Amino acid sequence: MDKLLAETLYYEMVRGRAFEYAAKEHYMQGDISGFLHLDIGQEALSVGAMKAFAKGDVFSTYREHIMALARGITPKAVMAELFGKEAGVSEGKGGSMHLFDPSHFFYGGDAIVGGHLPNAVGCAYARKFQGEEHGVMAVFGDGATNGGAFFESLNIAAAQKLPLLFLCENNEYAIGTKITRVAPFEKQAKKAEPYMPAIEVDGMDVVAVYEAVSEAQHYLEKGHGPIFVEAMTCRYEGHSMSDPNSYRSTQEMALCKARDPIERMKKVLQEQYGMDAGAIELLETKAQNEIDEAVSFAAEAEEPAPEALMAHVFTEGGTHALS
Amino acid sequence: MDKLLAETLYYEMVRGRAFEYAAKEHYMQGDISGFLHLDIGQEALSVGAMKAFAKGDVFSTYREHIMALARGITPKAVMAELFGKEAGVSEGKGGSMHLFDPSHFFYGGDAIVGGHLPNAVGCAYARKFQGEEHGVMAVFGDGATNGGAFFESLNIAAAQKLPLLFLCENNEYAIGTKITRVAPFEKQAKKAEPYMPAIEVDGMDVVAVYEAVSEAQHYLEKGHGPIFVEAMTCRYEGHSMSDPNSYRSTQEMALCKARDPIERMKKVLQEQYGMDAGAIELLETKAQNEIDEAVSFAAEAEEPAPEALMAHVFTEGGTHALS
Amino acid sequence: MLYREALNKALDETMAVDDTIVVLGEDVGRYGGSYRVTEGLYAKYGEKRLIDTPIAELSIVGNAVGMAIGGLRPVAEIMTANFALLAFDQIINHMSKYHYMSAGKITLPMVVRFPQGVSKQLAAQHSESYEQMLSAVPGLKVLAASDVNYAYHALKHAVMSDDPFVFIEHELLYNKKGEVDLKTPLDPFKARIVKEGSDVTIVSYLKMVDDVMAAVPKIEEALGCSCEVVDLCSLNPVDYDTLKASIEKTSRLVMVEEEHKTGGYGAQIVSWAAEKMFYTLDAAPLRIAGADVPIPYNRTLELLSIPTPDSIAEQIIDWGRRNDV
Amino acid sequence: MLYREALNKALDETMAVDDTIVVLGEDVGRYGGSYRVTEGLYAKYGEKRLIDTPIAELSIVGNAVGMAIGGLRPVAEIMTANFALLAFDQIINHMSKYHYMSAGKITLPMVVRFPQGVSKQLAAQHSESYEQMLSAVPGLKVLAASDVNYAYHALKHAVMSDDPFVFIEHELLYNKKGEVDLKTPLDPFKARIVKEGSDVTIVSYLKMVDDVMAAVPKIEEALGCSCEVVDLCSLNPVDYDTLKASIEKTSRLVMVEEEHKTGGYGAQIVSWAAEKMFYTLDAAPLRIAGADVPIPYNRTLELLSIPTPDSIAEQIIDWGRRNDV
Ligand SMILES: Cc1ncc(C[n+]2csc(CCOP(=O)(O)OP(=O)(O)O)c2C)c(N)n1
Ligand SMILES: Cc1ncc(C[n+]2csc(CCOP(=O)(O)OP(=O)(O)O)c2C)c(N)n1
Ligand SMILES: [Mg+2]
Ligand SMILES: [Mg+2]
Repeated sequence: MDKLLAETLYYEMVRGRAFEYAAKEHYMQGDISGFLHLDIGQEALSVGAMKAFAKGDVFSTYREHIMALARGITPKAVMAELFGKEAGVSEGKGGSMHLFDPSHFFYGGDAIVGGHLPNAVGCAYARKFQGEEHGVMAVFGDGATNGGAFFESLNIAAAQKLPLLFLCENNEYAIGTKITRVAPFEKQAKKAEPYMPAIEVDGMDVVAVYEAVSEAQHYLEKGHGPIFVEAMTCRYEGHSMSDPNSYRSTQEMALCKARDPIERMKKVLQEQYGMDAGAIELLETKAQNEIDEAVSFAAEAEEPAPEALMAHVFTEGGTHALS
Repeated sequence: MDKLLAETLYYEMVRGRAFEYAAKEHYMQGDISGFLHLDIGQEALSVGAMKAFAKGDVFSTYREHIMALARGITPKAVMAELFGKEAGVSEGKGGSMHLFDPSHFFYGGDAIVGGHLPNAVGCAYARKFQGEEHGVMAVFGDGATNGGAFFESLNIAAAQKLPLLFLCENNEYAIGTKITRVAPFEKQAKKAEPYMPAIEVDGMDVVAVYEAVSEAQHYLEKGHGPIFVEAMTCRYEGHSMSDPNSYRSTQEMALCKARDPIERMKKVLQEQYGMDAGAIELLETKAQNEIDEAVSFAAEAEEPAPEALMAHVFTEGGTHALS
Repeated sequence: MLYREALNKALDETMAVDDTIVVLGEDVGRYGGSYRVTEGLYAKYGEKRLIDTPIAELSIVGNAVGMAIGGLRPVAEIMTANFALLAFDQIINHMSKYHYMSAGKITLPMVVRFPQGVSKQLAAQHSESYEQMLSAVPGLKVLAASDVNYAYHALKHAVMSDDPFVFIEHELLYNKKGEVDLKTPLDPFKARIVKEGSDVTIVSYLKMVDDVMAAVPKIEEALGCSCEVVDLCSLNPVDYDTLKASIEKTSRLVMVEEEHKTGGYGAQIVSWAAEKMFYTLDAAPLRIAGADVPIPYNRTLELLSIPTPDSIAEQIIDWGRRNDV
Repeated sequence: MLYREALNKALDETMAVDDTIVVLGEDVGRYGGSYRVTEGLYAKYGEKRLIDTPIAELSIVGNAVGMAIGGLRPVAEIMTANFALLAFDQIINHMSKYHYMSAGKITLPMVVRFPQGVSKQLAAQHSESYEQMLSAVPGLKVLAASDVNYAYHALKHAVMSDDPFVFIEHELLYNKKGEVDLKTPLDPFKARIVKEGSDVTIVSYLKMVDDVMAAVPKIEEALGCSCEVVDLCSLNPVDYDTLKASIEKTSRLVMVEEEHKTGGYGAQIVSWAAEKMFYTLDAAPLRIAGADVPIPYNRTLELLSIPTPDSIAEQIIDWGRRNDV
């Protein structure tokens, strides 16, 4: 990995975490409402995967802020969305759980656990149909791997040999329920065994995630069909702002934080790429500034006009002329 | 296997087939309507499984006449149901696809492909809860193994170690669609691999089916959790009476019929149990007579009264007194 | 031409000119569709565009949503309305909402088609109607094809539109005969005056339109009145203008539908009329609908559970006598 | 006592006396339920009776159906109404029909509970209401708990009944305070007169009851009239007797609901009144309901999408002025 990329990965993680802390703060201040799911602790996964899969389409969940940023959507557009403003990426209509931007091949932002997986399958079908080789990535949690939509998707993607990367963010919990209490084993890649190859990766190591997802994308490009990547990770906060996170012990949390992806990558930058503390701090400051600007932007941005209520139920006109 | 059991298996298969031919005839005559799914060709599976699993609960599909009979529901009650009569096992309200009789631990008769599987899981939970050891069997086709309900059931049954036997009747087709066109492999037991052990059996051999299901039930009784049995079989008729069956070649049908389960068991009776042609014919005649009587009974039975329309939407009273 | 042939023609003609249109569903390809609506299309357009799916309705609709996101124009077939329940999450939480939630960034040019209703003794799990549920979902356009010409034009419109459509057919209409008028354009959102009349407006849709028409001579004779029969065609949006004009003429409204009466679709029409046309109505409106029971298998009971030409005539005549029609 | 505590108490008391009652759902056990309705029950009844399920709503309801077949009395919790769509096949094709299809041989003593409605900025996939869909399904009894006392008694009834119930809660009611009257028995199928009045009958249910009550003083002052406020409580079956008596007294009907207006539940009530009480009504009925849009995230838009005390008052006053109330 070249230095620029390594720096970028670090930068995106730091910026992502800064974004999340800012969102948390402004949620507590009442500027943001609804369900806010923070990705703190999972930055390596979100950033590594998005950067590696830059060319393909991505379908994700409600815990998608950092992915949207790593995808190239501006912090301003994302923060403004959380603030419910017109300048938000979904014009204030979607909020935190529904960030969409087809110009960045980023499709949500789905708040139905597993609900976006059949959509990703369909999009992969479209890409294969179009001869587009980069394929599609679907990101989902361990909790999603128990639902019908997930299994149907594995089966269909395999039967039709679709270019689809299943990326399981296994943080071991679905809200307060530990995965091993509701599934017969810990690693959910096992569920994909009958259908496709799987790669297991440490989700707290951004370089490893980047490499695993890159490898998986090459596999897709070869036309062999779908592939599964499972990354073990850990969220530092409660499930959403309304979850007290009381089901995990202090010890469990400490173990988890000892694997911190940002600290780890910082070390890599220092030890492997010879960056000094000053250079790293510069990156951190830049990231924080970007987020501060995003917050100011979001705070000052306009509310949508009341007429926005009735807009976008349907397309204008709605009818496609046949050539 | 003792001779009595072997004879019983043969008898049930012959009686089952006779039932199906009678149903077909009376469908063509207009006495039976709706969707009629015949089980001809698959008798070994239906009979072998039901006889082996006599003590447990069974959840099945719309192709369940022979199972209902092998379970002990009378041909009269089943035929009357097909004729839509009040004396039918579901009083004419369910029809061919909805045979229910809790007194025989037989619960349908479900016409939503895969829809009964979560029900079977729930019932297995109840049995485990009650300390009832015989467990539950869910019967389903190859087509059902692509649906979310099936996968969720595998996962839950395994996570909760439920006494549930998944019996897949793989006749290779879901209406006109060959299983290998919509799933990535031919044997669907592969889908259960991450969750539970599987037994593969020749579904055209009633003795083998009986033994496999018996073995599976012993496994359940030991409390190890669920088990999967897959039986390759073949239906001789179209999917239902409205399916012309044009997607299978004459050659494919001939190969299939060469494995006829009844002919095969007849040979076993003759060669292994020393039964002569006369004794076998006696069984056959008895079976046919039973069916003829069932048809006469059904034909003469009463239509439900018009008041039946509004009955059974809810229970009478509907409230359970707390002790 | 038969109704199913008109649907087939609509698919064929649109697929011929736009090769991003794909059809997916159970047995829609090689088999030609369980009601033969897609017959011949597999041979013509191949398996890339006529996609035989596994029995996984959630995925059928969910994949169609994803195909539309990816730039295709999918037409998804669900074999029977009851099975569409398995796809309600995708229809309601995804198909109907992505355009709005994304403030128009995601567009879903797609159609979900299915037959519904009471056919003949298919029993409770194969006989239902879900227009009341689906017409209540903002973001979906819901059409119900009662006749051959409408089926052709409306399906073509739905396939060519950039909005998500639910296109409802009826199991007993597939072999209905009729003409397709290729020359006269048809607005699929406009209600159809099936028969003009001056004294009673009878509103209906889908298969019940024929049953109403079969009942009308008897009604007109018994009450000495003239009935106007309106086929809604589009269940959402509703062509209230046509309804209004008709009720202004007749001052009387009867709504006939096959669904269970409680919570059935017709309640929306009658409640609209009560709210907006109250002072125009000369008589209490009448709603004729199915019984509030799961559909029984037995034929006699089955026919008792839904309106028939006879029961429609009987109820309207009785109502007419009680209300000075 | 809080609304959620009343629900908890109902579960606790029934579970204490009948050990075939089990509760299943996502996070209902160790976690105590995402709205804390099942708090404390896991410690008391253990993991056999408080079952934490995977995120698989189809199975949650489907398993409950099977448990009921197997002799248990399951109470299934769905975390939010929108996710119930994933279980519509089990609710509608199975739970509502097995008793009928088996001619009474299968009995399903079970409850499916969930919160619904617009809370605060949860956006389109977490803010919907499905009573209109579920009340239209024969074979289900559908209750909607608007207050603490009703919540307690009605849930107890549902758990103890041998019929399948859908029990609807509202996200904004969980912390509502109220008294539980343990001495007075309560018929869960009887509508509740929340406030007596003589000039206008305002019918509502669930959270809108409170919003209507908040609007009433303003309405009464502006129109100089007296409003009777009726909480339906049971959405299917409906207590038409109580409605009839009230409308006979007031001659005027307003229906208020949170759902999207098109196809919303209230259409059933208004259309019933139009059909059965037409000659008693002195004015066109009024239906106040949500906008026909997916629920937007932005708070201002969100509040524009549903009735609020202010908009209810405004619409009723405007209607009253136009209709000589
Ligand atoms: C179908 C559905 N059921 C339930 C929920 C409520 N819910 C939201 S997130 C969540 C947990 C998901 O866990 P997981 O998939 O592991 O993702 P994570 O939150 O850990 O990233 C649940 C139960 C939902 N949004 N959708
Ligand atoms: C959910 C659902 N989708 C579609 C159907 C229509 N359908 C009935 S049977 C069938 C094929 C089932 O095939 P399989 O499971 O292999 O069983 P078989 O008929 O071969 O015994 C289909 C598609 C249905 N009944 N339910
Ligand atoms: Mg998780
Ligand atoms: Mg099959």
